[in-house]
Amino acid sequence: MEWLVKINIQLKESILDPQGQAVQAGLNALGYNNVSDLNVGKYMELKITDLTDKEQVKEQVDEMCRRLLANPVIEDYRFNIEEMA
Amino acid sequence: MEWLVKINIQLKESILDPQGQAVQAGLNALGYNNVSDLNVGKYMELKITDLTDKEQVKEQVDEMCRRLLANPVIEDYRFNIEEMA
Amino acid sequence: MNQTNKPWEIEGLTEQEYNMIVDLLGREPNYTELGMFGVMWSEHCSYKNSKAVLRNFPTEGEVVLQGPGENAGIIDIGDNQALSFKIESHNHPSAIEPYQGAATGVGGIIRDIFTMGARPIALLDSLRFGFLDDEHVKYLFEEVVAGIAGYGNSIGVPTVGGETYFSNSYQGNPLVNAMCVGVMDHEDISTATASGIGNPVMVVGAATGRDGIQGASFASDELTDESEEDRPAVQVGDPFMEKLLLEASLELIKTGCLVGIQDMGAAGLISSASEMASRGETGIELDIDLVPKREEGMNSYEVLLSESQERMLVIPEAGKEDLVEQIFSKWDLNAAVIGEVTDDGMIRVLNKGKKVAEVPARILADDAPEYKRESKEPDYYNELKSFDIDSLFSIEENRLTRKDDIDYNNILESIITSENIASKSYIYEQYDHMVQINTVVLPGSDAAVLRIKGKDKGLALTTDCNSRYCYLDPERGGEIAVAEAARNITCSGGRPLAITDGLNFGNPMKPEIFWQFEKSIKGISKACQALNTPVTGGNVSFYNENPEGAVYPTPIVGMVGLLDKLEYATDQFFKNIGDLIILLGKTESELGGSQYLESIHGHVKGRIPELDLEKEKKIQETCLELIKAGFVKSAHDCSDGGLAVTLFESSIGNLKGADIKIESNLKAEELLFSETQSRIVISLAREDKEMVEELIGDSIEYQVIGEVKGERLKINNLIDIYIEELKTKWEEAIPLKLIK
Amino acid sequence: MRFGIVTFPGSNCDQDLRYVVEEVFEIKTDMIWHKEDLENNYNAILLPGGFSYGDYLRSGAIARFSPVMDSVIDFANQGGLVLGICNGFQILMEAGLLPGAMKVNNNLKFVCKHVKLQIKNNQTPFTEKLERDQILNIPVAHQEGNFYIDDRGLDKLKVNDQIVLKYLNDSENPNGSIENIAGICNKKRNVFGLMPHPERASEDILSSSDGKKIFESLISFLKEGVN
Ligand SMILES: Nc1ncnc2c1ncn2[C@@H]1O[C@H](COP(=O)(O)OP(=O)(O)O)[C@@H](O)[C@H]1O
Ligand SMILES: [Mg+2]
Repeated sequence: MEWLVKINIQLKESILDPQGQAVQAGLNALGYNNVSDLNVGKYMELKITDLTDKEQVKEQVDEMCRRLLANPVIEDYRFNIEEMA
Repeated sequence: MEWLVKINIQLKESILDPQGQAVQAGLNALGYNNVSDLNVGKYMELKITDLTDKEQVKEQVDEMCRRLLANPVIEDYRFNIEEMA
Repeated sequence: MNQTNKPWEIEGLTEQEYNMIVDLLGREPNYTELGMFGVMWSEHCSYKNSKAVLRNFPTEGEVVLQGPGENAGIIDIGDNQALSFKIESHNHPSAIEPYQGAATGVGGIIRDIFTMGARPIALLDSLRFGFLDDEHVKYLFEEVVAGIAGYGNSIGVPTVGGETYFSNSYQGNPLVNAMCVGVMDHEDISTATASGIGNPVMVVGAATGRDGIQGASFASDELTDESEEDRPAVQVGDPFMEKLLLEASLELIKTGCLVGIQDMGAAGLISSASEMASRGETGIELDIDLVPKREEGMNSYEVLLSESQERMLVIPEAGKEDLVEQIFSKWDLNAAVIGEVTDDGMIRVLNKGKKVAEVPARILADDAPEYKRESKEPDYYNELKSFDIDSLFSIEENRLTRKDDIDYNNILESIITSENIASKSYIYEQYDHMVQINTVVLPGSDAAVLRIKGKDKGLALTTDCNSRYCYLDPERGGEIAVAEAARNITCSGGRPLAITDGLNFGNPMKPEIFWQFEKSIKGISKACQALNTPVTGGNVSFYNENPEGAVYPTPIVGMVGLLDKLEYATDQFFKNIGDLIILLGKTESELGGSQYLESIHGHVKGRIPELDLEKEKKIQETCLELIKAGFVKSAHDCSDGGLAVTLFESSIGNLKGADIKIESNLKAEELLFSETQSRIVISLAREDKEMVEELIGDSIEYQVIGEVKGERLKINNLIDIYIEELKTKWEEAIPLKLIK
Repeated sequence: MRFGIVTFPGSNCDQDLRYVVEEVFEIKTDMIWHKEDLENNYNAILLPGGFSYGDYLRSGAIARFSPVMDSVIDFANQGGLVLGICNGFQILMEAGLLPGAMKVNNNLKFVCKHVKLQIKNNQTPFTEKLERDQILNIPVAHQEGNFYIDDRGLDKLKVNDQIVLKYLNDSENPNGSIENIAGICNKKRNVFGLMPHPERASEDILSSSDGKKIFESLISFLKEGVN
C-alpha cells in the first residue's frame, strides 16, 4: 500500500518568528493592512510504501518528525496521512 | 469577521527540489527506506479581518500569493480559508 | 507563442542558416538534430555575431598559458602555479527568476574554473539595475544579491569584490555577471578535449531533468512581456551538490587518469560533447538510455539540451571507469558511462538502440556562420558629446555664489548618498568574503587582495566598467574600464597581469548597438595593448533590451594582478594623523559624464574624460614603485565622483579626516567632482616626503594637497564635514531605499 | 598532541581550521571523513563551519546523523574536548551536546563581518588564556545564528555559567540571539560551540588575530593537563 503523508512544521507559538514578521510587514506595506498573526513554517509531502497498517505509518512518521524533520526545542509538527489510490 | 487562512506553497513539479532530495536522502540513511517523493515547501498561516464575504477573502489571498507570498515562476500555491469563531 | 510551419524558426535559426545546415549535412536534419543546431548555432554558444570583432583582442603575452577557446583562461603566476579566471553573464535568467538566475550563474562560472583543474578561491560580481525607487527593481536587487550569496557562501568560495551600478537603462533588464578565480599547479591544468578512441564518456554529478531547455537560445533573444510566460523551465541551483562535485572533480583530476573534462553549462550535454569532440578532432557516441534522469519520459531532444546544473562530462582513460565511480561515490555522487570516443568525427546519439542523431561534431561546434553586422554611429553620440556643461553654471554666477550660496557640503552629501557611490556593504556583508582565510584586503577598498597560502605573494582582483562613459563614448569608455581596473590593482600593491571581459550589449542586429560593441572592443584592446594585460577569455551577452530600449553598453573588465610580496598589500584608508596626502596626476576640467552631473543635474551627457595611456602607465608605475619602497600608507584611485569623493572614501575606513588645500584655477565643481583619469591619492609619513619626491622625480605631475587630520574632511573653503556623520548616511543610503 | 577535524559533506571551513591548527599552532591534525569513526586518540575534536548537507531542512540537522557523530558523542561524554564553530556549533546543538537551537537571523539575511565580542566565562578549556569581560574582534558568517533557548534553559545556562561568549551589545549582535549570546559550553565545560570564526582571526595578516587566544587556551589546557 502507498501512503501520502503531509507534514507541517512550525515554530512553537511562544517563539518569535522573524520570517513571519518580515512577510507580514511586507504584506502590510503592500496595503494589506487587514492581515495579522502571520507565521511561516515548513510543509513537506512524502510517500511511504511497504506498510499496510495506518497506525504503523503514523508511528513511523511521528518518529521521523521527532528524530529529524522537526527540532523539538523550537518547533511543533503535525501531520496527515492519506491512503493513495 | 475574522478569517483563518492557511497557505501551502510548493515548487512546481518539474523544478528541482534540492532540499527535498537532501532530506529524503537523510531519512533513507536513517533507515527509513520506504520513504520517497519527498518535497519541501512553505506553509503560512495568517488572519484576515475586516472582510465579510468569503469570496473577497479568497480574492485578496490569491492576489497576495501572486504578488508576494509565492514566486509564480517556480512555485505553485493553494490555500484554504476558514471562518473563525 | 509563435505559430510557424518553418521548423528552424522554433529553434531560433534563419532560413539561410537552415539551408547551410542542409548543405553541410547533405540532407535535412531530423527534429533532434535541428534542436542540436538550434542551440549550438545560437549566439550564446557560437558567438556568430561577435567572433569576428573579438579577434581584435590582444590575447598573447608572456604570462598567458591558455587564451580564449577553453572554458577559462589560464595565466602563469610563478612557483609552478597558475591562475584560471573568467567572467560569465546570467542576465536573462536573473530577470525572470532573480534568485535562481544569479545563483546558477555563480554555479556555472565556478564549474568553468574547476573544470580547468583549478581550485576556486574567489568570486566577484558585477551587477547593474534600474534605480531603487521602483518596487520591482528592489525585488530584483534583493533577490540577485541573495542568490549570489546563497550559492557562493554555501559552496565556500568567498565573494571578495565586484561592483554595482544603477541606471534607468537597466530597468527590467538587470545585468548579473560573475567572475571566478582559481589556482592550480601547472601539472593539474586540464582541458576539455575528447581523445583516445574507445575511451569512455561519463556524465557525473546531478541527474538530468527538464531544466532550462533551450536556455541558450533564450539568452539570444530580447526580453519581451511574454518572456515570463514562454520561458523554459527555470534552473534551480544546488550549491551543496556542486560543492561535492567540486571536491570529487579535483580529486579525480589529481589522479591523472583524465583525458578531458568539461562542465555542462548552456546547451548541456550536446554542447559539451560536441565541443570536446571537435577540439579533439574525434567523435562521440552517446546512448540516451544511459544518462541518469530525474524525470520520466524524457526524449532525446530533452536529454541532449537540458541545462540541469551541477553536471560534468568526463573522459577517463579506458579501464579507469571504476576509479571514477569510486571517487564519486565517496562523495555520494552519480557517475555513469554514457558513451565513448570514436574516430569518425560524428556526434552519434542512440536511444533505445535506435540512432536518433548523427552529425559531425565540427559542424555543430565550429561551423556556425560568422556575421559581420552593420555598424552605424548613433545620432545621440555627437549630440550628447557636445553638451555645454558651462551652461549649467555661468561663470559670473559661480563667482558670486562660490563662497556663500552654494553649499558644497550638501552637494557632496547628495553624491555620496546616490546609489552609485553609496556604500555597498549592504551587499558584500551578505557574501561570505573571508572563507578560505585568504582575504587580506577585504571588500570596500579598490581591489581585493588575497594571499596565496605557503607563498609570500598575493593576488589583487577587481572588476570595472563605467557604463555611463561607455554610452557616451564606447571606445574611450572601454579604454577607461581597463585603465581603471589596472589602477585599482596598482593601488592595492599588485602588478596588473591579464583580463577577462564580460561584454553586455543590446541587440547586435541594430547597427547602433553593433557600433557600440565594435568601439568598446577597440578601446579595450588598445588599453590592454598599452598596459600589457592580455585578454584571456570572456563572455558576450547580447539582446539586453527591454521595451524601452537597450542597456548602456557595459563591457565589464575583470582584472587580476600579482603582488610580488604580500607586504605590498595596501588599502585605501588613511592611517595616521599627520600623514601627508599627495595627489598623483592632475585634475582637469572634466565633468562630462560624471557622477556629479547625474546626481546633481540629472544629466548623462558631455565629453567624457580624456585618457592618455602613456601617462596612465607612468602614474601606475610610480605608485607601485612607491608602494614597493614601503612609503605608501594608503592609495586610492580617483574616479567616480572625483577628488572629493575619493578623499571621503579614504577618510571613512579609520574615521580619519583630512585637511586639504589645493591651489587651482578650476571652478569649485570641477576641482571637487571632475573625473579626470590617471589620478591616485596616496598618504605617507611626513618624514618620508623628501625620499618620495626624489623617487617620483619629474616622471609625473603630483601635488602635496594636505594632511590626515582630525575627524573632519575639509577641502579649501568649500567642504567641511564631520566624517562619522556622513559615513553613517553613506552606509545607510542603500538600505534606506530598500525599505518598503 | 593531535586534533581531529571532521569533514561533513558541505563543510567548507574544515581546511581553514586545519591550516590554522597545523601552520599557526603546529599541532598535528587528521581530517576525519564523516562516514568514518574516530580512530586515533585525539586530544580534541573540532567541528568546522560550512553548510553541511547544504544546511537543508535546518543547519546541522542532517549532519547530526552522520556516522561519525556517534563516536563524537561518545568522545564528548567521556570528557573529550569538542569545539564546534558556526555550523559545528549548530551540529552540536542538534546532537544534544549543547542546549538550545538556532533560528534564522532576525533580518533573514546572511551576515559576514567582524563583530565585537566579550568573554563571559574564562574558566573553560577554551578561554582560560582570556580575561573575563575581555573584548575580542572576530568575524561571523552565518544566516542561522539567532540563538534561542527557553527561559528555564536560559536560567540553567546562567546558573552553571555556561554562557562563554556574548556579542558586546545589541548593536554588535548580528542576528538577534537571546541575551546577545554568541557561544556556550556544556555543564562539564568540555564542549564549546560558538558562532564567530576564531580561525578567521588567527594570523596577523588577516584583519584581526583575536581568535588565536581560543586555540592557545585549548592547547595550553591540554599541555598542562598532560603535565
Ligand atoms: N568577450 C570575450 N572575449 C574574449 N574571449 C571570449 C569572449 N567571449 C567569449 N570568449 C571566449 O569564447 C569561448 C567560449 O565562451 P563561452 O561560450 O562563454 O564558454 P562557455 O561554454 O563556458 O559558456 C571561451 O573560451 C571564451 O573565453
Ligand atoms: Mg564552459
